[in-house]
Amino acid sequence: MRFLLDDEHRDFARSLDKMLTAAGPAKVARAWAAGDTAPGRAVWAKLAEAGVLALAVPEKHGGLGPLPVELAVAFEQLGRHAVPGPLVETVAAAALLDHLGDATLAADLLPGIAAGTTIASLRAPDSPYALDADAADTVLVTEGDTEGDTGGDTEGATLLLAAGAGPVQPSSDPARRLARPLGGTVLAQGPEVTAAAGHAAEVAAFAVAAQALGVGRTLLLETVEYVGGRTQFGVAIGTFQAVKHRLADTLIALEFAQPLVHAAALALASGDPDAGRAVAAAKVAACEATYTAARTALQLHGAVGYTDELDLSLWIRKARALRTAWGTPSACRTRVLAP
Amino acid sequence: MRFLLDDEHRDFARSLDKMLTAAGPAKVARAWAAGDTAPGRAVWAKLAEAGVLALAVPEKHGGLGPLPVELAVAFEQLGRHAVPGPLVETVAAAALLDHLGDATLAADLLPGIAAGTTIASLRAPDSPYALDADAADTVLVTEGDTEGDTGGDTEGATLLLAAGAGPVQPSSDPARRLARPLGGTVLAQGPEVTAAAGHAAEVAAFAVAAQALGVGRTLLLETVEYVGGRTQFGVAIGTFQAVKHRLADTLIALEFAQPLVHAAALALASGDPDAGRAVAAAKVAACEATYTAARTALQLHGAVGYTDELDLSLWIRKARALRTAWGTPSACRTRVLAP
Amino acid sequence: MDLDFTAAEDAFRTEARDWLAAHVPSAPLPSLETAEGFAAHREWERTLHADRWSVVSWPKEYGGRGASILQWLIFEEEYYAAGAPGRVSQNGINLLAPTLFEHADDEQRARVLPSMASGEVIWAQAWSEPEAGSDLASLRSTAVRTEGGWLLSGQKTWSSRAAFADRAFGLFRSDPDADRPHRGLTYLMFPLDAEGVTVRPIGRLDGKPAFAELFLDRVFVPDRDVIGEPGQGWRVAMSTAGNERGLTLRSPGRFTSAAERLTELWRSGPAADDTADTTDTALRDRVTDAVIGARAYQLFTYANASRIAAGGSIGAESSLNKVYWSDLDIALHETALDLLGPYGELSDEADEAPAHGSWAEGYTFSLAGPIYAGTNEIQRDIIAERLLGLPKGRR
Amino acid sequence: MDLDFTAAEDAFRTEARDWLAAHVPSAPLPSLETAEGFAAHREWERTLHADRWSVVSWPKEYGGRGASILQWLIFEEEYYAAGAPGRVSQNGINLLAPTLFEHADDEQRARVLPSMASGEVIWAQAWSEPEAGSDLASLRSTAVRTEGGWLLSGQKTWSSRAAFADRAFGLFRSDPDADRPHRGLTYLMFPLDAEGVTVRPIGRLDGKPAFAELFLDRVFVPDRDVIGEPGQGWRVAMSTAGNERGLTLRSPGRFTSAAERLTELWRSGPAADDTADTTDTALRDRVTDAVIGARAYQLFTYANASRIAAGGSIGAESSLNKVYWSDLDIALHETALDLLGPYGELSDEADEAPAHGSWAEGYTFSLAGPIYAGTNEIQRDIIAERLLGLPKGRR
Repeated sequence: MRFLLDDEHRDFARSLDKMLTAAGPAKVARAWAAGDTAPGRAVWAKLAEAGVLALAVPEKHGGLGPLPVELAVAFEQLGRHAVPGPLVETVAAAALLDHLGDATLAADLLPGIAAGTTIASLRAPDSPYALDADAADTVLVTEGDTEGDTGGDTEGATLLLAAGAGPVQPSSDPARRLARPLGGTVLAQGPEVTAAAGHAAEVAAFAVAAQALGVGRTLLLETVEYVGGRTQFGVAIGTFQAVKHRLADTLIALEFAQPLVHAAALALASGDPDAGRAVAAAKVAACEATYTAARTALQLHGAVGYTDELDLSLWIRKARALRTAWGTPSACRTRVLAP
Repeated sequence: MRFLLDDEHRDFARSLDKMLTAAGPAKVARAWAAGDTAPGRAVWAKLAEAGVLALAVPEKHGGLGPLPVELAVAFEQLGRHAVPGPLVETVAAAALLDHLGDATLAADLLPGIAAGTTIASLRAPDSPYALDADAADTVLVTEGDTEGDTGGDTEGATLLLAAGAGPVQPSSDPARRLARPLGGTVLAQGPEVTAAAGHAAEVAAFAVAAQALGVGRTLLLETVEYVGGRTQFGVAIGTFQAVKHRLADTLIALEFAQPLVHAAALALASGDPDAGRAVAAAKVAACEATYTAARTALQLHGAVGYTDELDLSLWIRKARALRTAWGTPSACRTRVLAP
Repeated sequence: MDLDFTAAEDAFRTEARDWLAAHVPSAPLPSLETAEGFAAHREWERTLHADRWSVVSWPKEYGGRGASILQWLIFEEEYYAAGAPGRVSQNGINLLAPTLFEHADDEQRARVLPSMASGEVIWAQAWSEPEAGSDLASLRSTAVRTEGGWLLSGQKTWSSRAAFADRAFGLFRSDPDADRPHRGLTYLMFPLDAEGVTVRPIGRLDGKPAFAELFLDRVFVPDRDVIGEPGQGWRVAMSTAGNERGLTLRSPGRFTSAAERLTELWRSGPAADDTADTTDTALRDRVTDAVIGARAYQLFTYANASRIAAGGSIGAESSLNKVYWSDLDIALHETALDLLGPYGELSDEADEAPAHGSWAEGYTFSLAGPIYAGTNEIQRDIIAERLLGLPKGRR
Repeated sequence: MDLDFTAAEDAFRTEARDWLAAHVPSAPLPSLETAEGFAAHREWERTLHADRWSVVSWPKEYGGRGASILQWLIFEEEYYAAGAPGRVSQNGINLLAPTLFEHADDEQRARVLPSMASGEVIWAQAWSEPEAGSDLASLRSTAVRTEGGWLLSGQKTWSSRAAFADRAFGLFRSDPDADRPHRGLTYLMFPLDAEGVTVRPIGRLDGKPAFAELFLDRVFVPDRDVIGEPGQGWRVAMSTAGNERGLTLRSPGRFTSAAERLTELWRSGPAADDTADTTDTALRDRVTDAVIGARAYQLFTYANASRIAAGGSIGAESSLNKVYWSDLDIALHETALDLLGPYGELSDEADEAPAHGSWAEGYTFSLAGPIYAGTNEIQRDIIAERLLGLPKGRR
């Protein structure tokens, strides 16, 4: 056993970090929020170049994957830099198409996803909305029995290609644009769609967990830096024990969520039938830790943290949205102890 | 509206406080725990003299009550001083007999309760044990439908006088001695027993809430005193912000539970049909606040708080036991929002 | 000891309820943190004022009803239960007016209070400065003596409502040589449209300009707009600070009404195409705790009101209130968002946001609670030191 | 990156599991905090030792198996899963032995370690003093030079296991004139039955004498029982302190096994005459959080073990462990007591206590977690200052 990231993983993380830092992610996210997706698409292209989007696509369709550990590394960086766009959904769509086993469909859509030329969105089973459906090139929807754990005696689910999206419903995270997919043509139907949808939901929840961890890391780092500089009553507020302990608790929560995310990656990589449980545990731990980090960041920044002018607000608001995306805390906890 | 204790209430509290302080309550509780109930019975007699036991008994049976506000005042003092014995159960038994309306039974048992010559116990509907059943003169048990809210089409419950008690099962609070009531003769049967048992359980839960608040107050006061004197790293540990904030949170929890207990008293006094809800809210708030106070007291006293030599351990351990006695937090919360 | 209202109080409640039923707009007004919503809310203040409901606890001569504390609590309960609009005048009514009643002279009261009651003049507070958040004593903005008044210079920030308000009030350093930092401050009122004032709106978390930075460059304020004695501003302001933390800013009606709406949400589910999962007792317990918490806050306030009516007063106890309601408010709204499931992510501006976005906007609003009016960290220090008597430390 | 065990590790696991299945007593031993239980647990140590299971990670020459960290973790997982008895030797094995391996000479190791491994000598720790709890640098007990050794005087307290143990180890002030309080301390081992030693057992919350006060009056200790250099005791002890907080004292197997028993309790209900309320999702969520927490702790430890195996080391990170496992342990046992309903009130000595009182005793034990080995308040200070780099303050 060597339950540590390898050197190549760390190099990959560093190169993504460098690339995304250079891209000025806060500006990209603000543009995306305002409906200007061009800077976001440029980042998307760079991510594709770095191989991020190929990680969920098998080699025979132009990808490198599926490589869940590498996905965890990448999505943590995407969270650290608050990169906008339906990244989770695109990766989940790829997982769905790969798992479905319909060669024509896969050949149609997967190469574009791997190359970064197809931005996809996918509606989560528990939501009426598909993330950034207005900006996506391909919007997929599953309907019917999408839970994936009801056994064989079912008609199964239907996979649809949406004809478009309804008006954008702004999220409390401005860089997330929600919309109802419209109409659609049937792409596939049957129990295999149920299974593929279930697998896609697991991959999505897993990617959200990794992304959330990255969001939490940035929130913690920025807050530690802030309290070291901000003075009140003549001293840096970082010397107050109440401030220290709150930040210590935030670090603890993130540090112990991290290995759950890595273990979920390994479970997905090995096709472990209990992967869903591992993903659910990682999702709830990572998202709760990150929400704690957001509350801490907000409280310790004080009023300045409560403004949208501070770029940190992008991370604060994303923490809340990710907490419920692709599995509420309650749904995840239910999954962990499900028989 | 004057939602404040009257001067007479405060005088009553002060005189009980004085009397119980003089009785050396920790010694009494330790003797009770060791099976020596004589000092406890002596305190019981003094409480009767002060009118405490008459508060639950109507005038026609030698009592002064029922007077729930005065009961709240008295039980808060009983908790402050960790007085041992089935005080809650005796008051609940009185409420049951009063509510039942069986004149013979009431005339048989209530005058002795009011006078302090009859120590009673009563088994809670959700427990196999009756508190201090081995030390009680009269042990009552209800069986069958004791929930009190199932409407009229029921055979109702049975009220039994137990023939004795099984071997004492020590509680984690050593001053509480639990035992299964043995056998018994039927005293009454029918829907009116159901109603009386339901009322008794409300009164018991209410008395526990008031008692818990008193336990919590002592825990907080003793801990504040301790951290003001104990030094580490060259300063009183009460100057550490982490210590201050934990104690501040404890005070907040107790201060906001207090008016819920008083409101529950008023609801019981006026025969409000929603009294059960008010009692449940008070019980959960008071008991959770007090359990928080116990955890705080233990942590801030450090190792010395973890010893049974320190009298404070009597309060620390009682806080845990009261939390589940006569209604777990979960049961109370269910009751608050029940249709 | 009782919780009984008098017949007169019941009648007052009925009158308030009936008036509100007849006048509260059937569709919610636009957010008061927008230009359009600000104007609509100002108009609502005028409507309230026309029937003497804008400042019920004030003396009749200033537009009030001379209501007792208990009547004020009753009015607030009815106000929130009716789903009436937020109060755009609240900075003036809750923060400035109590100071005027305690420290101003008759001329000032007669001049300032009526237009505040009618909504004609909306007030913004100007407490904080970039380097002085919770540590108000370190204020740097100055008031320099000039003929017939003072010249104000410096920068204020987190000035709530200032993006659209008419006037503001705050503390300025009038004696830079005072021996201690909280001496030598003067409490002044000033117009936001005066020469030398620049207002830069600041967006809060959801982008709405709920507050502003004020840049002041030798802004003239006449002597008549000083409240209390020059140099005594700290003492004058403290009565206002207590008010902000304590009774008036967060009336219990706000939370009991929100807890009732939360219970309703839990029973009915978030949207027409969804159903509530009332078998989730974990969520149910959080709803219950909000209900219990709101009731506890209401009862605690009744007890305080009784204490005041009996001649007592509320001091550092207001810090208990502040921490309690701000934590309760967040828990309550977090629970609501969790009950809303995927709809809980929607911004309050989304067409499909449940309850016209009120849970989303209420959540954003609640997050500021533990920060403003003295952070909850400061409040816990105050509770520990002043109520529990723990020794002061360097924190 | 992987979570795979080698065939050799799997074989080691199987061997441990089989041995435990054959040897773990079918009925639990009496509490090790009683005289009877102490003797029974000492006997169990002898049984473990006979087949080299008492100190698997030690070199073979001292009675171990030279097991890797990962093998040790595997053994611990199997040990707790088998419901094997608590380790009465743990103070010696976890706290003293690592210090001996790092700082003692060969003679000391050869003399001390074998009898520790066999349970022949049970060790108590003697860190704290009445005025020095978390603030170890303020120790006052003295070691005064005498011919051929030292004379120990003073008072130690919270000495766990000392009521029944044979020997103890701790720090003593050998140079009262040292320039800083944590200098001038010496690390010594001493017998508890020596002349001049008085042991006064102290009952913990449940009354059991889990620790003792030690009164020392000129207790002679020969030079050979000094570990490391005289005056260097603080530095010598710190390696032990890290161990206590970190990897060894609370092995993940303890929590994964407890979480499994908790899940079983939740599924099956507390007693034969009762049934579990598996529809209470609030309780279910707490069970789930314990399961997730135990798994996270296990994985975090695997990562640390991998780091160490790769040549890294664990420093202030052990404070993360300490806070996490101690909070987890309390939450886990509180949940168990709540699942037990009315049976949750029973003392572990009650005949009718579920699971032979193990939940009740485990709860009492868990409450000490945030206090000993450096309170969690201190640990959070360490995390903030050493891991996050926040400025030191006066706290």
